[in-house]
Amino acid sequence: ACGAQSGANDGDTVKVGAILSLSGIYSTLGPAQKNALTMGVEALNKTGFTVGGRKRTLEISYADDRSDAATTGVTALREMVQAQKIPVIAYGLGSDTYVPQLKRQPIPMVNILDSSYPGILDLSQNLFLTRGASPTYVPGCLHYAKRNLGTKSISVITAKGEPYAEGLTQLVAKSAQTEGVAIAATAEFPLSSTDYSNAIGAALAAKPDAVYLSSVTAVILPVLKQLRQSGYTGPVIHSSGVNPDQAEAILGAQFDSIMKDNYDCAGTLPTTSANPAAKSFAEAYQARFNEYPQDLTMWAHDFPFIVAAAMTKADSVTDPEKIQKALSEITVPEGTVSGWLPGDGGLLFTGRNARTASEVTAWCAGKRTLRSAMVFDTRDGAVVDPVFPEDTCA
Amino acid sequence: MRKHASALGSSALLSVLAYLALTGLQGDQGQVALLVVVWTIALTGLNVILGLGGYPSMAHAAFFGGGAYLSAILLEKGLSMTVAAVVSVAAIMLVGFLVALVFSRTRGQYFAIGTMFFTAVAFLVFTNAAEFTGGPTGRPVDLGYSLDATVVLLAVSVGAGLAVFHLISVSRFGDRLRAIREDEDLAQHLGVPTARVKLLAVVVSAGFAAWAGVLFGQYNGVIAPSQFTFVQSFLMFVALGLGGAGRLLAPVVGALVVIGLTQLLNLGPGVSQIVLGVLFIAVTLLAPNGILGGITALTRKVRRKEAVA
Amino acid sequence: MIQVLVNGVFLGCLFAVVAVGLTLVYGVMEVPNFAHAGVIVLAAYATWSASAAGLPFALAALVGIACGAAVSVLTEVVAYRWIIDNPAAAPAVALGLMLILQNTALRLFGGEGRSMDTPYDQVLVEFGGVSLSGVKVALVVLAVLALTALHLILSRTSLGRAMRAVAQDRGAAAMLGIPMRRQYTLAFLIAGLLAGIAAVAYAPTFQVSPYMADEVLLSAFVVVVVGGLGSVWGAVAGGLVLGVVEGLGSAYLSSAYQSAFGFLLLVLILVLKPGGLRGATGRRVA
Amino acid sequence: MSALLTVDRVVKRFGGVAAVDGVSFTLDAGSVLGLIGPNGSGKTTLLGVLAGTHEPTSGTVTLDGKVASGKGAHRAVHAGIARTFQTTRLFGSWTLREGLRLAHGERRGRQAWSDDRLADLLGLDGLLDQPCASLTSAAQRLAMIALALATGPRVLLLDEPAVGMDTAEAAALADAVRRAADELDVAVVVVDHNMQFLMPLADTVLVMAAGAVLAEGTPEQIRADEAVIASYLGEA
Amino acid sequence: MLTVDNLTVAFGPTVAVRGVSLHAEAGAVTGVLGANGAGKTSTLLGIHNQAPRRGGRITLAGVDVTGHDTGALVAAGIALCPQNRRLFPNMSIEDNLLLGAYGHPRKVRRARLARAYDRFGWLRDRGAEAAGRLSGGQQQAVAIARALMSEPKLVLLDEPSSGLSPVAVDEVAAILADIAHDGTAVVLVEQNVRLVRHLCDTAYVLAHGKVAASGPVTALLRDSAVSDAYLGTVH
Ligand SMILES: Nc1ncnc2c1ncn2[C@@H]1O[C@H](COP(=O)(O)OP(=O)(O)OP(=O)(O)O)[C@@H](O)[C@H]1O
Ligand SMILES: Nc1ncnc2c1ncn2[C@@H]1O[C@H](COP(=O)(O)OP(=O)(O)OP(=O)(O)O)[C@@H](O)[C@H]1O
Ligand SMILES: CC(C)C[C@H](N)C(=O)O
Ligand SMILES: [Mg+2]
Ligand SMILES: [Mg+2]
Repeated sequence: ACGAQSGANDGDTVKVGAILSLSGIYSTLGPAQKNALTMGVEALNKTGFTVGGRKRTLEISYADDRSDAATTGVTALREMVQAQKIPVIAYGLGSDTYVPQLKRQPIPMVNILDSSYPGILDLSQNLFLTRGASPTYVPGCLHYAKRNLGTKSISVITAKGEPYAEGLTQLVAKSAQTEGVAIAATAEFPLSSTDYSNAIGAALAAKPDAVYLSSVTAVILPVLKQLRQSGYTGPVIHSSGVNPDQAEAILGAQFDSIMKDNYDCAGTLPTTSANPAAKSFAEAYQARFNEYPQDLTMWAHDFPFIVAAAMTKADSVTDPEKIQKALSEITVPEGTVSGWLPGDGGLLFTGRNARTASEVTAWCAGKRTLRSAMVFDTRDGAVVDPVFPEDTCA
Repeated sequence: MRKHASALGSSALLSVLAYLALTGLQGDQGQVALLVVVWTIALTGLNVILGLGGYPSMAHAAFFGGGAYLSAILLEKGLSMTVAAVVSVAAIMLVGFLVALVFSRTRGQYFAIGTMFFTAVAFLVFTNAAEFTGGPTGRPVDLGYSLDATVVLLAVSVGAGLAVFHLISVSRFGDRLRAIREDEDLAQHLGVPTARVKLLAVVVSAGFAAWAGVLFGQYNGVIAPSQFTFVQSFLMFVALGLGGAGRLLAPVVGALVVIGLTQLLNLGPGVSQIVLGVLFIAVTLLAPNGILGGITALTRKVRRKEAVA
Repeated sequence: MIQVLVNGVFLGCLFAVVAVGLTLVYGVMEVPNFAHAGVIVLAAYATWSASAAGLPFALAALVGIACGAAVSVLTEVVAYRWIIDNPAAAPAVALGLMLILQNTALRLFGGEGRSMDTPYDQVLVEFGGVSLSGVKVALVVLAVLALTALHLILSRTSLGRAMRAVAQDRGAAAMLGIPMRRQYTLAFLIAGLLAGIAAVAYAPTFQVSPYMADEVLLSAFVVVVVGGLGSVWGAVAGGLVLGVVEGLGSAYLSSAYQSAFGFLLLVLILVLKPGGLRGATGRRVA
Repeated sequence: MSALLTVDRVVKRFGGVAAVDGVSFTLDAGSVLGLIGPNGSGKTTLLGVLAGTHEPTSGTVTLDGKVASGKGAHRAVHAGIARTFQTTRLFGSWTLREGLRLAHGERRGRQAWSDDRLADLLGLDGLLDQPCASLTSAAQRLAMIALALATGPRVLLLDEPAVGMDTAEAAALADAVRRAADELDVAVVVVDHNMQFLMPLADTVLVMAAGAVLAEGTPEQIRADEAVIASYLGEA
Repeated sequence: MLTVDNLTVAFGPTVAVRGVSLHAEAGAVTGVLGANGAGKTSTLLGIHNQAPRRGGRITLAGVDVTGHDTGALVAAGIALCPQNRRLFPNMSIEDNLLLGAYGHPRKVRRARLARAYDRFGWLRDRGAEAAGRLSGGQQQAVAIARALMSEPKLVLLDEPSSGLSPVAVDEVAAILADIAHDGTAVVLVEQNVRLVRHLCDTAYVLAHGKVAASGPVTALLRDSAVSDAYLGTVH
């Protein structure tokens, strides 16, 4: 049924897809990505891009996977591929569930979010990842905890069955060993639960110096709240990329006291970045959406530029195969803000993975903001070149 | 005789329609076609225990999911598709047997809630036994047959399922089930071995659901726990009721209405669901015996009026 | 061990409050009231909004409870009332209502969880080595008060007797001159108040979200069956048993399968007593 | 020839109370036993034990030398014991003919009257194709008997079949029951408080009081029994 | 006490009662007889506003109560003892009885309960038992007792003797005679002609939803045309 694609992108406007988690448990992620994509498209279309001698503008067709890629996401993918004949798609979660459909009808899919471990790139040749996966930033958590917080033992609480969470927990165990931090206890709670007292009880019973919460923002903040309610006041570390707006929305009026002594290791934030492009993007984003931009907004913002570069290189706006091949060949495009660490020959993707630097951020008590606590890169599971910026909270 | 002919004829016709829909529709519409077909097969099984027997089984989504997961796992383990399918369906029928055994002495809402909770537990297993099921985000399913063969199987199963239902319905087994629905104690005192009949009905319905699950997994290529929640059981139950439980074509009508509405209403998050809720209530209030029951009543009324005029 | 038991009791109280609302409505109308989840959700959001608008917590809680009662009564007036003579239609209507209520909340407040703040958020009650957060203590206290009051109403007053009568045989109750409509409305009113109390009591620990009541509702249905449909004391006893069983199971065996332990309990009870712990006592055949 | 039905020291307790407390009797094919006794004396419960509705606490019921008690109602029906209920019980939305088809299906090859003959003898002509719920209360009681007879019973247990019937209707019913006993060789146990109906019909009468047998004999003997008059029949 | 004027009751297409008029005096037992399906039950239900009334007027002690809902009728003093008892099987016998006096003050309810126990002594020990556990005849007795709990001005009894042993029928007859003596109007629907003869002064014979004959009981029962045609009495 596939064959040559026609009908979709023969005009001057090129349509590509984005399947995002606009609602459901990952809805702390999707809407921000959509915002950033919108900004990216606008920025790109100011000048446009040229393919086949014609000037083109980009348009994105959005779909909500309702945080349920296997059901809603796959349906959206089919609709885009089969009915709308879209040649390339940006997406967040659910890589493995898209694989059967990719086998039946291959198109390049660019992931702008999923850093879970083990990584998604082995699943299919059609997948690209625009960020450093969790192995590039989890070691920073332990390194920072040991060095700056004096943590000798840590308890880990995991959202069972949530792939990102389970990957994080494995990585924490590895890095803890590397750094010489003891795992005091590991506890799990089922993803659907609302009462975490068992997991919290088990984690605290081991009297750890710090607690690591494994999972995404919407899942771990309620745990954090119950953790504080049960009397724990020590440091809390995670890799969820929570921003102050979300903290306030999810934690309620006491968010500041709950977020005190919170540390987050993840991709670099545009707000704390030294990169001027990122900084001005952060300001524009904040001004426009009245919202604190997370790390993932930068990758979303850059997606339109990546697509444009690939289409230009492929000299096609319709052929998925050519576009996919071109993706592996493009260098870091002009106008992007993520601060990519280019590979050999300045290529954006090395092994279909584009890399960025990582960062530990800390909550500024009473300030409703985050500060950069450590910027670093990782090699072979260990932190390299850590930089400790001055404390901007004070 | 004429009754058999029309029932079997319409079953065959529906197979053809199913084939045309599955091959002709793409994307969102294709997904609707797939789900309607799969639900029709599953609901035909539910129509045995619920429609004929009056037992509100809420275990259907669990059987459905069980068939899908089990066949996917067996296929991955290297079994041939045919073997994987047969073993899965048989195993789920066995599970159905056990479920029926446990709840065989409960009635009405007790049975409903018991089986509903069974589905909730099945969901926990689908979610938590991640090494087999892929966990909460689901797992891909390899194609056992070709896609074309799967489509043919789906289409054939629709008609064959309905034909089987028709034969059950006119058999003594059907009579016994209907008697149980009307008054189980009385049925027992007229010699109906109610426990055995119910057991058989649950097993048959589980078989249908499991087979539907196998085909769904094959065609969809991915399965996830969210597709097999107790709310799905509940939706299936409602679909059959909206169609007109106990009637041959209730599964088709119910699947069309519920799937059609849930998939095609696209009014933004929340709003579609609200409209869906309103529609459920409206249909229930307007046609208390289901849409088919309502149509029957309506045509009878019209005929009577014509006769008078 | 004791800590786990105490947690189980907390869960049990929550289940009981929700289950009693279900059993009451079931008793009177034979409706498996899935919409109860929606009522809890809206009550919780009402409290949250009132609180966000600056009302002191106690007042906000009252607003929430009142909202629960109002929504519950509304479901009876606009929907359930019309299917009184057709209990088979109840599940479809219940599902419809649940979709409407939950998604109204989704529409109005979005899908992310919200946090409810209380004055006793940071309170930690400790006795004999067991510690329980203030919010949980508050829930237990509220549950005990509400259920005791309800018990007194149902068992000691003619109103309660009439409600039970309507529950058993509407026609016969009507013949005795018991006003039906009022009993239905009353049952939904009480159920709504209980839903409101449940919402206010547990939202501070958990999150306020459109799906906050799904799992609790499922457990509450199990409680209703364990305790015997239509039996208030059964629901209380069943709630506590279920809470403790699930609490123990999830603490010592597997937290992921928490509700599965409830299922085992359910299976056990239904196999031994198909009518529940306190099932119908009348004859089936006479 | 040994009796068709033998009831041997049957006891049925509910909680602590013995509703049936050691009842024994035998019954031959083709004969009609009248079972009477004050309200609450255990008649319905006894029928329930015979029909497999209740499991006896102790004692046995044998049919043709085979133990028939304690195996559940459907096994009793398959063995040839059918009952009716004190309060009417029918498949309300079914027609009587549909009900009869079901019952015939469970007959296990024993002989029974055809639908038309049943309707004719029980005075249900013309009602076979009406929904049972729309029948008058007397017709419903008769329909219940028709269903029981359609299972081809060898023992038929009737619980107050003549309730709500006037004298003529009751007499017609008695006639039909008699024919069943004579033509089909069915043994009948009939409970009723209507003496005008019961006494002419019964070959023997068994009187229960407080779960036990108070007296047994021909209708004439029972009518004259002082104890029965005092506790049950009254002065009339 | 009660005057029914031209009452018509229909269930959809089935017209069960076609213009029945009858009158019941305080202090007397008024019989209503008729073959099965004659419309006796429907008449009582029509009076009690429990069946769809198509026409007619109902007056209680001179007050027009046509169309009043059952609650109001009960409050006005009409009690019904329905065919088939309609007890609440899972509630205690005591609760069943107390419900008969719904709407009366607590003290009154308790006093009436004591009275019911006086009438049916064997009930007293079993008050806490579930009503559904009683035998059929015992339940009938409870149903009668429940109807009397409100000490009604008018009580409608639908075949109260059904399922009662002959001795128990005599007891009930004595009770009915008693309350009639105390000034209650009793309407008695019966198949048991003996009971009617014993208790009633006047009676109505219904056939096909209409009053086929009425008058003093002795005269009615003596008239063999009436008896044969409508009451199926065998002489
Ligand atoms: N399921 C039960 N649970 C408890 N007690 C019961 C049950 N069934 C019957 N009984 C009791 O057993 C006794 C006998 O009841 P049964 O119905 O057999 O009497 P009966 O002789 O048929 O009376 P009637 O003439 O009034 O129908 C009664 O006291 C009754 O309360
Ligand atoms: N709810 C109903 N729906 C339809 N028809 C009914 C209903 N109730 C009664 N009927 C019909 O109305 C007619 C009169 O019935 P009713 O019960 O009043 O008679 P009855 O004199 O009380 O008879 P019985 O002696 O059997 O109690 C009958 O033909 C009956 O079938
Ligand atoms: C209203 C009813 C549901 C009350 C319940 N039957 C009880 O146990 O008191
Ligand atoms: Mg009896
Ligand atoms: Mg009547």
